[in-house]
Amino acid sequence: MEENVQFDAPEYPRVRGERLEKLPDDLYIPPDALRVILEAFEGPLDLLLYLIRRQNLDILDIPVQLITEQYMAYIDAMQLLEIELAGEYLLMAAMLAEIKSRMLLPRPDPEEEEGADPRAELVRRLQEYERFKQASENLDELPRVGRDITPVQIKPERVDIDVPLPQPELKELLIAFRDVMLRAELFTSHQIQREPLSVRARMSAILDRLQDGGSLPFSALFDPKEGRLGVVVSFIAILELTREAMTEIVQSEPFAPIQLMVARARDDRQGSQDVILDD
Amino acid sequence: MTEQTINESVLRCVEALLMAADGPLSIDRIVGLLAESGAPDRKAVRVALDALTAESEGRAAALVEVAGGWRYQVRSDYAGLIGKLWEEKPPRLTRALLETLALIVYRQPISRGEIEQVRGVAVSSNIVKTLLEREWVRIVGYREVPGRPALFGTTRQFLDDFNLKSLEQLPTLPELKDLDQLDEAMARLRADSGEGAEPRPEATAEDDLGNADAPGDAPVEADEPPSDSLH
Amino acid sequence: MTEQTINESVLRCVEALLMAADGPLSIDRIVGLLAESGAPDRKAVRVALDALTAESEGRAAALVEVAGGWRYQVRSDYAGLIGKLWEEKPPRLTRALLETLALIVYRQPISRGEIEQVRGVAVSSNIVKTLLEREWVRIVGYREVPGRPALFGTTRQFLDDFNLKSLEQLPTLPELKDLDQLDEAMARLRADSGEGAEPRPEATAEDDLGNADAPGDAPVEADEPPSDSLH
Repeated sequence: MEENVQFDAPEYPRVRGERLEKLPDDLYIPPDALRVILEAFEGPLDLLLYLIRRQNLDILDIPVQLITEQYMAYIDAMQLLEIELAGEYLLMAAMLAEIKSRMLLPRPDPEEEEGADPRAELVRRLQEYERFKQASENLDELPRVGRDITPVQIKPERVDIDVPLPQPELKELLIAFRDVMLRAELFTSHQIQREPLSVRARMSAILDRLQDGGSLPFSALFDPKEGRLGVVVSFIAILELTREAMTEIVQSEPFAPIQLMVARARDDRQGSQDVILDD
Repeated sequence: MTEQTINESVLRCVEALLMAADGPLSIDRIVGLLAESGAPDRKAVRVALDALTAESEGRAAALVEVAGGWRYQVRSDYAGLIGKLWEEKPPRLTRALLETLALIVYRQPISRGEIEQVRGVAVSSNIVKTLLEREWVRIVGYREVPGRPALFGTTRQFLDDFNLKSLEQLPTLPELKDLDQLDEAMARLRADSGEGAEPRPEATAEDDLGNADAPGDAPVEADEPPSDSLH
Repeated sequence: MTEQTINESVLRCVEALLMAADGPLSIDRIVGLLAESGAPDRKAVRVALDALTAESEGRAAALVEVAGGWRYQVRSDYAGLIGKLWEEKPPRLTRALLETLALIVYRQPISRGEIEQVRGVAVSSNIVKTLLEREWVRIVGYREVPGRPALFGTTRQFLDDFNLKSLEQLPTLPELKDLDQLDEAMARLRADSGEGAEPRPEATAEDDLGNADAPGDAPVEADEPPSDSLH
């Protein structure tokens, strides 16, 4: 994400059209770090809590006006940085603005007021959120299997058992693959995406057939019944096998039948071996 | 080791089972497995477990009891060292996931909508899926309102993975500042802004938060765990 | 325990590593892992191993030296007992094994070195052995490069055990990327295996290719990243 941050060195955010020469006093954050910090909030309540904490205030004593202004400054900064702004932030901004406007306008008659004081609602929500935020931190501090605790599982020297061994769910297997690929960031590799499973499977199948006799006529590797696609899959598989030094394509003389054989490291073939490796 | 009733053979059988098992074993399960090996009863197994616990003191692996039963585990003192065995660091849990989990833990059974109300943001499907896949939470029922939202609760696997015997062992949910204090604060706020209305904090109960709030103020242990979660 | 040069802290660190490892550890590896924990040399580790071996006498798990190094193993006296344990609830296959198998499935024919490259960790011999024993994978050839590494591919047994007619039924990479799409692919798979009830292990080439046509060769639309990362 860093590369998207385009801060021409001392370019400060603009808030409500005015260039911010100075970031808000409570905001001791270098501008280029702002984006990272803003993205770290878990939502508008989290951001509000952060603003309150920065001033060392009890939630119960929030000065709504001040907090509203700071919140709006953050929202503006987020928009300036083109951080995708979730609707929740805007909703909270609207709520704060409403609270502020109600405070500025004298209430004509308290009896008429039917809704709750919106500040009470805000305070409740903040308090409630804070409890669970704290609870989630407590939870994270508990010793956890996989991070702090390693259950012991000692392999038995021998097991007397005549029932089938564990059978993983296919989904488990797929999730495992997904995770390892995500970790290896291989999903971005075009090479893998160009190789559909059918080619990889065909590669195994061809290698397997070759294991019996060591070599097969090229033409025997194609089954016309498979149609055009089948022929293409076989052909790509053969090329890939050869490229990966698993097989060799051999023709003893011009126009002689082409043979596919298991690659062998033979001295008299050293030359072609090198060519394959260079690929 | 000191009790004279310890049967060394039973002791070693229990140890072998616990060492080979890939998860915690309950006393009942151990009794069942040993049915043909001298058929010890629950009490004998209990005695063996106590002896093994004593024996494990000072060693790298401790015998501990969690919700699912007993297991040997390498003491957390060695977590850093053991981390070096694996190239990959265990993934950190994101704050979003932890907050969602905390809400399910302390407010179960809870719907996704209720989680969203408290957190103030949408709960992503991936978080719910991750929690379900890790088997830390499960759907314990549905709320009979339009849409029939699923209700989530924690599992025994959650307790096992967090090294707990029961939900009661969790740190208590941080207190909500009491309502009197809130009233006071609101009165102060009003005075500050020149308003002279009586505090009416309870009026908030009518909004959607009231829903999520009500059960939460009750002590955690009041939450009846899902049927197979405990013991 | 009797040698006076035994360093108790090193001893317990070695014990912790051996208890946590999922395969044998060589002395060199242990020395390497302990490099920051008092940096014992080979001799010190050797002394610790001897002490631990002595300590394990009479207990259910023995410390033994095998080809790949040292490991704890539950004594064969308990083979029957553990058999019963596994009959009830077979151990889960480890993550490492599943990942290795998954890579063989999707990237076959693949060498151990290539698996290690992708996973970023060494593939233990135990894992390969287990996969070969279960007849889920087999050696389909060798790569003619120095060392002639074996190439692994999947077997018909694998397809049968995972209830697949052909590899082409597996979700494609783009489908795997997105959990929602993965669920859809799984549903499709279940529907597929539901209608083709009778097993057709000797599926003809037409079958294979018919399937290959659909998901395998479908245009890859990988540009859309998942909206949210896992956890």
